[in-house]
Amino acid sequence: MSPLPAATEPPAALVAPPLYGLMAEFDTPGDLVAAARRTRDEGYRRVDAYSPFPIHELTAALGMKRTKLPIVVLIGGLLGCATALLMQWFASAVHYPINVGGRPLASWPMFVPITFELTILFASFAAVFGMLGMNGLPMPYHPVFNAPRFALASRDRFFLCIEAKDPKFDLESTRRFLESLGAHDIAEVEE
Amino acid sequence: MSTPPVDDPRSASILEPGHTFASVTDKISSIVLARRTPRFWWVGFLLAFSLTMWLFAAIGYLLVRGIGVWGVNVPVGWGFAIVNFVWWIGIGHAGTLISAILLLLHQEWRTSINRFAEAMTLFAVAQAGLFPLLHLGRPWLAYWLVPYPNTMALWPQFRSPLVWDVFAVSTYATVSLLFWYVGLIPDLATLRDRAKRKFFQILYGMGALGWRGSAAHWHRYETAYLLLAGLATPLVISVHTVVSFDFTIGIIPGWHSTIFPPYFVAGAIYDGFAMVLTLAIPLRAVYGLEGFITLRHLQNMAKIMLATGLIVAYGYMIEDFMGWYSGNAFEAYTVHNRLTGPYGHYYWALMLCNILTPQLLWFRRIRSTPWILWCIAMVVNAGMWLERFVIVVTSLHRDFLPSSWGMYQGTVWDWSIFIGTIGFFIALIFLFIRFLPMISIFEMRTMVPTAEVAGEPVPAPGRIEGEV
Amino acid sequence: MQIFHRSTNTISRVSLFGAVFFVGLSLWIFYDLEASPWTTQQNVAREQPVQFSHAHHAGAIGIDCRYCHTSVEKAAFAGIPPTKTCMNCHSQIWAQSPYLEPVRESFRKDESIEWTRVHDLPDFVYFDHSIHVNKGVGCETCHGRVDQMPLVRQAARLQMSWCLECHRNPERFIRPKEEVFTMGYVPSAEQATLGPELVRRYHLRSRAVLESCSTCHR
Amino acid sequence: MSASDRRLPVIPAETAPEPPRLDFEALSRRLEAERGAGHWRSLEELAGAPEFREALGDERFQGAEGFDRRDLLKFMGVSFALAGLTACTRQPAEKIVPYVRQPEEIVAGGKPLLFATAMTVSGLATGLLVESHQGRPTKVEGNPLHPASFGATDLFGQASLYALYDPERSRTLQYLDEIRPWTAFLGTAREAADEERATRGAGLRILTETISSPTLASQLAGLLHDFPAARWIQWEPAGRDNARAGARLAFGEYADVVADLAGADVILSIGSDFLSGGPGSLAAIRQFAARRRPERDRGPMNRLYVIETASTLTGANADHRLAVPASAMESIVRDLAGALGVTAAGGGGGAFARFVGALAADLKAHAGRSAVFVGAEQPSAVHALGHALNAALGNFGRTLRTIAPVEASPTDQLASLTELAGDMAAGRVSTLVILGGNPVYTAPADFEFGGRLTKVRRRIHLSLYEDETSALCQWHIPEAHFLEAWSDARAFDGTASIVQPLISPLYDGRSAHEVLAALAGAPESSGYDLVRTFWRGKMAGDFEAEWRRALHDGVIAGTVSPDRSIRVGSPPPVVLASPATSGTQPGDASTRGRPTAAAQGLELVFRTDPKLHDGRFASNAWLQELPDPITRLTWDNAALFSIETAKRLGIAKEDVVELGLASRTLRAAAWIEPGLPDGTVVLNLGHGRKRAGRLGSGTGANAYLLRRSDALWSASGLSVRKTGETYPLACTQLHQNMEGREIVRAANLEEYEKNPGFVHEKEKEPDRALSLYPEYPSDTYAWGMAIDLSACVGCNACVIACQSENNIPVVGKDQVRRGREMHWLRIDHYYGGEPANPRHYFQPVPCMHCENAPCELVCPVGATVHSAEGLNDMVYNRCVGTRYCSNNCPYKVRRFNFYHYSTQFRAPSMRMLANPDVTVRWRGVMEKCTYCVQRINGAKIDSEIENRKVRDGEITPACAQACPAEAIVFGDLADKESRVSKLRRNPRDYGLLSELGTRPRTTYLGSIRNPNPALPEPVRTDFPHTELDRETGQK
Repeated sequence: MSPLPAATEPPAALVAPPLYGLMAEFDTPGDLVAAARRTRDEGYRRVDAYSPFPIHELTAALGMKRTKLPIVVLIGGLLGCATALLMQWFASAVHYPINVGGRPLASWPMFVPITFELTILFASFAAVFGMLGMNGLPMPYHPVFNAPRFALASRDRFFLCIEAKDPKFDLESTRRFLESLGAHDIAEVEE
Repeated sequence: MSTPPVDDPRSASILEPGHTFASVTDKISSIVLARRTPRFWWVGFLLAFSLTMWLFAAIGYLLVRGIGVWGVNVPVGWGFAIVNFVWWIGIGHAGTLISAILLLLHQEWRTSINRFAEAMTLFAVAQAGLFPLLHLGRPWLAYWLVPYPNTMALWPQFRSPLVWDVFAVSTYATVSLLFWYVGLIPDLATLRDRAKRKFFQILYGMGALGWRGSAAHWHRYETAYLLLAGLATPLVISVHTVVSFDFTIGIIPGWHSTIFPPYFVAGAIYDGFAMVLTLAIPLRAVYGLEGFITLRHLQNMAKIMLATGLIVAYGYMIEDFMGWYSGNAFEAYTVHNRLTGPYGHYYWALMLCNILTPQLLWFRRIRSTPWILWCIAMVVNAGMWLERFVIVVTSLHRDFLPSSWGMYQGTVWDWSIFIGTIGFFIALIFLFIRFLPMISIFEMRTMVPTAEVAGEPVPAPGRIEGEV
Repeated sequence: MQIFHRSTNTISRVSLFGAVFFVGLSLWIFYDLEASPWTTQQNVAREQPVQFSHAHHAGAIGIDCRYCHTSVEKAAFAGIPPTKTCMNCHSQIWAQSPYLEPVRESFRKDESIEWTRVHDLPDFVYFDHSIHVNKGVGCETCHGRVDQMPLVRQAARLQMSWCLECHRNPERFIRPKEEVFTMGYVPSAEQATLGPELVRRYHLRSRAVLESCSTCHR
Repeated sequence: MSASDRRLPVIPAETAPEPPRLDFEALSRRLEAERGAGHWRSLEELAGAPEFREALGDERFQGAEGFDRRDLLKFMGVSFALAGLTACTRQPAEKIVPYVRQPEEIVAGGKPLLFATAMTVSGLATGLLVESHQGRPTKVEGNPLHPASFGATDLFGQASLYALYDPERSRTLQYLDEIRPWTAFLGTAREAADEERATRGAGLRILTETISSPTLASQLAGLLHDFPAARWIQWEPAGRDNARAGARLAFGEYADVVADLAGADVILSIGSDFLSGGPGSLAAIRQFAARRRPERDRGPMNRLYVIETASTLTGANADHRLAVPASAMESIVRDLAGALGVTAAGGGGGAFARFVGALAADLKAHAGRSAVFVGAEQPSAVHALGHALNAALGNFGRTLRTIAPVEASPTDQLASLTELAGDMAAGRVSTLVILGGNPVYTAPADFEFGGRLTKVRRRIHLSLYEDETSALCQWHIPEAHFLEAWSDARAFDGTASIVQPLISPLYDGRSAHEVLAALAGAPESSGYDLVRTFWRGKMAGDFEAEWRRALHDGVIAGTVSPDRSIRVGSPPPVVLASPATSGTQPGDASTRGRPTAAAQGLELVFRTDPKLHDGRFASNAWLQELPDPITRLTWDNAALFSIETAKRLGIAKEDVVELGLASRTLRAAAWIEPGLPDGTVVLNLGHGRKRAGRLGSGTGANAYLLRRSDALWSASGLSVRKTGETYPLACTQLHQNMEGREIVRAANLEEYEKNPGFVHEKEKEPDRALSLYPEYPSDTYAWGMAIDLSACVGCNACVIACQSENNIPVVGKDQVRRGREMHWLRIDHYYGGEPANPRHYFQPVPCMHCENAPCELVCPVGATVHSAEGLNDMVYNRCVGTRYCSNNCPYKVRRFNFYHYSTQFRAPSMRMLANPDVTVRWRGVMEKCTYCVQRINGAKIDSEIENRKVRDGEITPACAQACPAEAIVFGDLADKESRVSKLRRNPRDYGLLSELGTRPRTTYLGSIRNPNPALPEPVRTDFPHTELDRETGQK
């Protein structure tokens, strides 16, 4: 007779919190940029890099789209401009028309300063909150913070993270790939 | 090639050689994260704080007794309040100017001074904002200057420069605040990661909004920062232009002049930089930041002061010239009265402070001797206050009908509130340097030579090649 | 190292939008409060020293407003009747009623009755009854159906924007002079046609004049 | 009196007077039904509402100090307010308090009523119409039917209302500072009468001011009949003794001279200030101004010569003014008389020959169409000469009438007072009844009246205020204000009026009639009975009807003094003889009041104060704060020096100088006034009171301390010593120099007729077509005002009228010094020409109601905007107080409530003073002239109820109504036929600073003078003298 396969508990590793991705650390911006480019060439798409200061080459290296923020700001500005003009015109010429110093009710030149200010104000709001919104901030909790040495990302270390969601992601091969990039301290980042 | 040491006047470096990402980060964040608060901080802060308390006392008394406790009267309906308002707003110009305009002009040296210059802006504007409220006869009704639906079916009178002020100043304050905060986010993240105590971790963490330095974020971040700079630049120009409208819209000889907007703006920058120097020179000394705020910075600021100072001088000249050239008897008399009238000495003091003294800045030796620079900056601060006093008071105290001419003098309460705001301002500065990085850390990192990606030119901030 | 818990993400966003919403809400409440009866005391019946019922006198018996408010056509103030006026009738009718004791007492002791003011404009507003009554503004238009009020209450908001409604377009409210003291008046013709006609007939001043500040404030 | 002991007119709350019980409860309850009490939307009520109702102490003029409970409440209020609660302020519940039985003539809550009455100053009456709201007098106007008013009023008339409600008025009858009932006094009176009757009244003295009241006179006569040995003394510090003596010299008997200037082409004033203060000055101004207009609509322009010492309003309006020391006056007049052949030719005029010659010629040329006035201050001889001149010129019967004296008993007052002083010193006086007046303060210094008074056993004083005299009398009786009591009085031309009360005495005051009745043993007879019984016999026809008519008209028909045909013989030789001696020779009427020629030192000249008269108005804050018409000083008098004299003595404005005269010295602040004769120092009477309430006491220097009976009006041998101290003076106009600007545009008659458009030569309003702004279409009224600078004499009546009509608060000396006076209408005064003898220019400046108003443009909340009828509306309740409008007002006519000045209306009595049709402004609010919009709206409502337009002249702003010169005209510019439109078309019409494009609705008519071609006097509006420009004000 043949022995039955032993019904064993699944190993603890399998119920361990799901994996977010692999975090690789580099020493210089140059390494990071190079690594990023290689990663993308390799076909990874869900990749992000973390650095203590903006590195413009990264955007290209990671093949990001140019942001839409400027449009948002433009719209904000136009909105402010319109609001200001309408408000002033409505208040002084329509809702309660009063003779002030013999000036015309709708004295446009006098409305310019406020119009200008509100344009700037609305545009600025659009810029800041647009940026935060698109960046999905505030987000105090994020998986990458689970990476042990990630605190250095705001000091002098440079990180590259390939997310587990990436179709090409495979724990072993990806880890090997990252090592091939000359990264050190490659860490598994939990969700 | 060997760069001369930073303490050499001829040095051109804006960051002491030898700094690394780590050293920059630790040096600046340690000031904030240090467990022990230095004694001089306590001394200075308590001093400023007591002045602040006196300010509030004075304000209380003012609100109870009425505006009569000041020296204002008819004809001189505006006194210290408006003088101080314009003065503080002027000071509030340097910050945004440095961050915005110099950014657009790729003046990298701005990085080590823009942060506390911006903070200074905010605090100065806060002081300025007090006065339009306090100088009202019925301050508790100040909200009537804001358009809002009400049961009286009434609106502000949008032709009045004072309403423009409300919009200009509040916009300026808001935008400056946003600008400052956006700049702070990555640094707050840095502090969050450096902080030892949980409390501070959470505190800075909340401010950092979960910033993690992702490339995607940096990209949008820089775009937004650049756009803000682009918006703030015309704004900063507009604010003092609008403030100058308070006078130019008026019919009073000495106010009714087209030269005001440009020369107010120039004056504001002049004064603003003077105040930056006033703060920067002691700060770099006590916190040993000579490596970050180098002589190069001081020299550049001195040069800007010299330039704007000359513009202001030109402004005075044109004013007096027009008084004569216009052929208008009232204008002519106003100029004559400024030079020789009962307030003549104010005018000549102003000339001494704003025009003669700054000429010293032509000399490099002086530009590169911090303590002299500091003295000159102080003189200019005083001079710019005098300028506003001359504009407000001498124009009003003798206008069209000699029968209504009068005199004006600040009372003890005028002075209390003026000095008080200075104390308040300094107190805020002290809090700032204790709890926030007074120099932009992440921007300093970009100053470190190794920040450049080998073999690739650093593109201008915010710009992006390689559309994909 | 992770400082914040997962939930903080949601919390932070919710609180962010919450703050915006809260500010908006409080402003709205503030404005609403300004126009609410809590401020204007609209429709709040006031206690009076004598339980005088307009519903009874003006409504049931049908005494003309002018019998008591004598100066309404001649002066700014409509006039509160002297005790004498009450006694004209109440020396005979209900002469013993306990309700009227305060009146009799006032008459005996020659001491005024202190009524609580119901329609009270700010002191910097100069409202003149005579001109309104003479230009075809009915009592009812501002005071409501007094003939149905046991205790008089303020029927309208009496705030500036309310005044302006009529000062800006009187044709919507004006009525023929002979109807001024009528309660429950129904326009004989369509107000849309009658109104403008009356405005012309009574030489009402232009909107510009009626809207001028000094028309009501001095 | 040193700079140190000067304190602000601040009234700390703790010393506030007890609010009186009865009257106010009732009256202020009645007030509740009315509006106009102030902003309830203020913190005042937001915080202070609970204690708002309680009758508060008088807290006027909170200066810089003082921090009481109310302030704290306000502070709490502030914190509420800052919390944003103000918008939701709930109005505190208010009571309505109807009458129990309504007086039939009163329309509840409605129209005010007018009552005719009369006010007497120095015994002579001015007819008034007083407005009564709900039984409280709120405004004084002139009585058009009264010969001394013509519908105009003077300062004193306007300000009398303040006195009525003044919380500082004496409120209780006192015996040795203890409150006593009236009956207690009646006891004393009876006792006194019995006692005196024994000696036929030998010890009884009655001291009054000049009396013209027929009733009072008859009462006195009756009393003197009962007590034959008693004496009745009249004392008027600014009396007309010299005039009387002069009349005697000229006519051989007492007589008054009444002028009708309508027919006078040339007027000469010899030190006579007939345009201000004096009896009949209103009539004089009316007639004088009527012929100051170059339009010749009421006859050709007259010409005024003035020879005077101090600068008076009359001198300021002169075409030719000669400033001479008092001691030189008589000789000049003699020269003139010589030149006119009245006397043997005198010295030929000496220094002034040219002037005297031209003057004489001009007078001769206008014989019968001229008039010569002599001031009461001038010695009797000059008066006599004046009469002689008039006689020689044949003016009597044409421009002048002589009438029987108006005062009940013309006497030599100084003589009788001297006698009284003697009697008191000798203890011959046992009972002294002082009815009105304040002799302790006003009697000549050498009498030491106060000291002697205490020698009298029984001293009774009746007065409006507790003053210096009351302090030395055992009995003080509060006097009823003339609006509280019945009486009668006669005007300068004899016309009698009934003085009818409008309100029952607020403080249980008594009239002189009642006190005399008490002495006469008939205490039951009220003032009303006495006046009626007196006139019962005197009125023709049915008494009741006549009585009613007299009350209604304010004059009693047929009481004008008849002309007294007096043969004015050439004056007695004693006059004609030029003075052998100088100074007064006792018993020699011809030398009475003659100044001793200046031996050495300076000359001191006394004159009545234009605002406080002889000091009786010192407690009146309205008058105290009113700027002196020429020096523009408020709250003080000052020793006035000419520029030269000041230079010589090294004296500057505000220096404290010690004036020494014989043994007496007096410290006074110095002020420089161009146009005084060098070597002369002028000091106004009426200041430096010791007991004139918190406001009136200790303002300025008491000139009476230097005033001796032998030198009542001028004294020589004055020494002046600089003390090195300075004393702050509150001057409302630091610059009286036009700086060469086209402000007052003036010309001489000839030039004007050559070039009528002169006013527009230098500056003119820019062409309206040049404006970028479209015109606002107007289909309704366009209110406007025109002010004729040729007619305005600068008398200040309009300023007080405005203050009274518009609830304008008084702010106190300190605030005035800080440039915070609140007058909506001010009269600017400018000098022009030579400092030795400058020309004076007066310019009333109300709000211009500019069509393109600079103030409106800059108000952030629209608190000042334009009405459809062209008014520059000021909406107090919208004002947040930026003061930007005031800064931007080229005319600086806006006024700001730097403190809660209107707290003075908190005092219950002062709340009754407030005009219910005008909002009382709260702290931190801007205010200004409204063209009396309350009157405009009133008239509009009346007219619209009648479906008609407002008639021209139907609306008269308070200033225009008070103006005796009819210089201010208000009306509708849209109506081409209105008076104001006609004036707009007058070539003299110009807009002040209209070159700025403000398009003022208030415009001015150029000032025209009519100098004698023989004495060329070019127009000079420049005044190149900086001595005056020393900045004062602002500590």
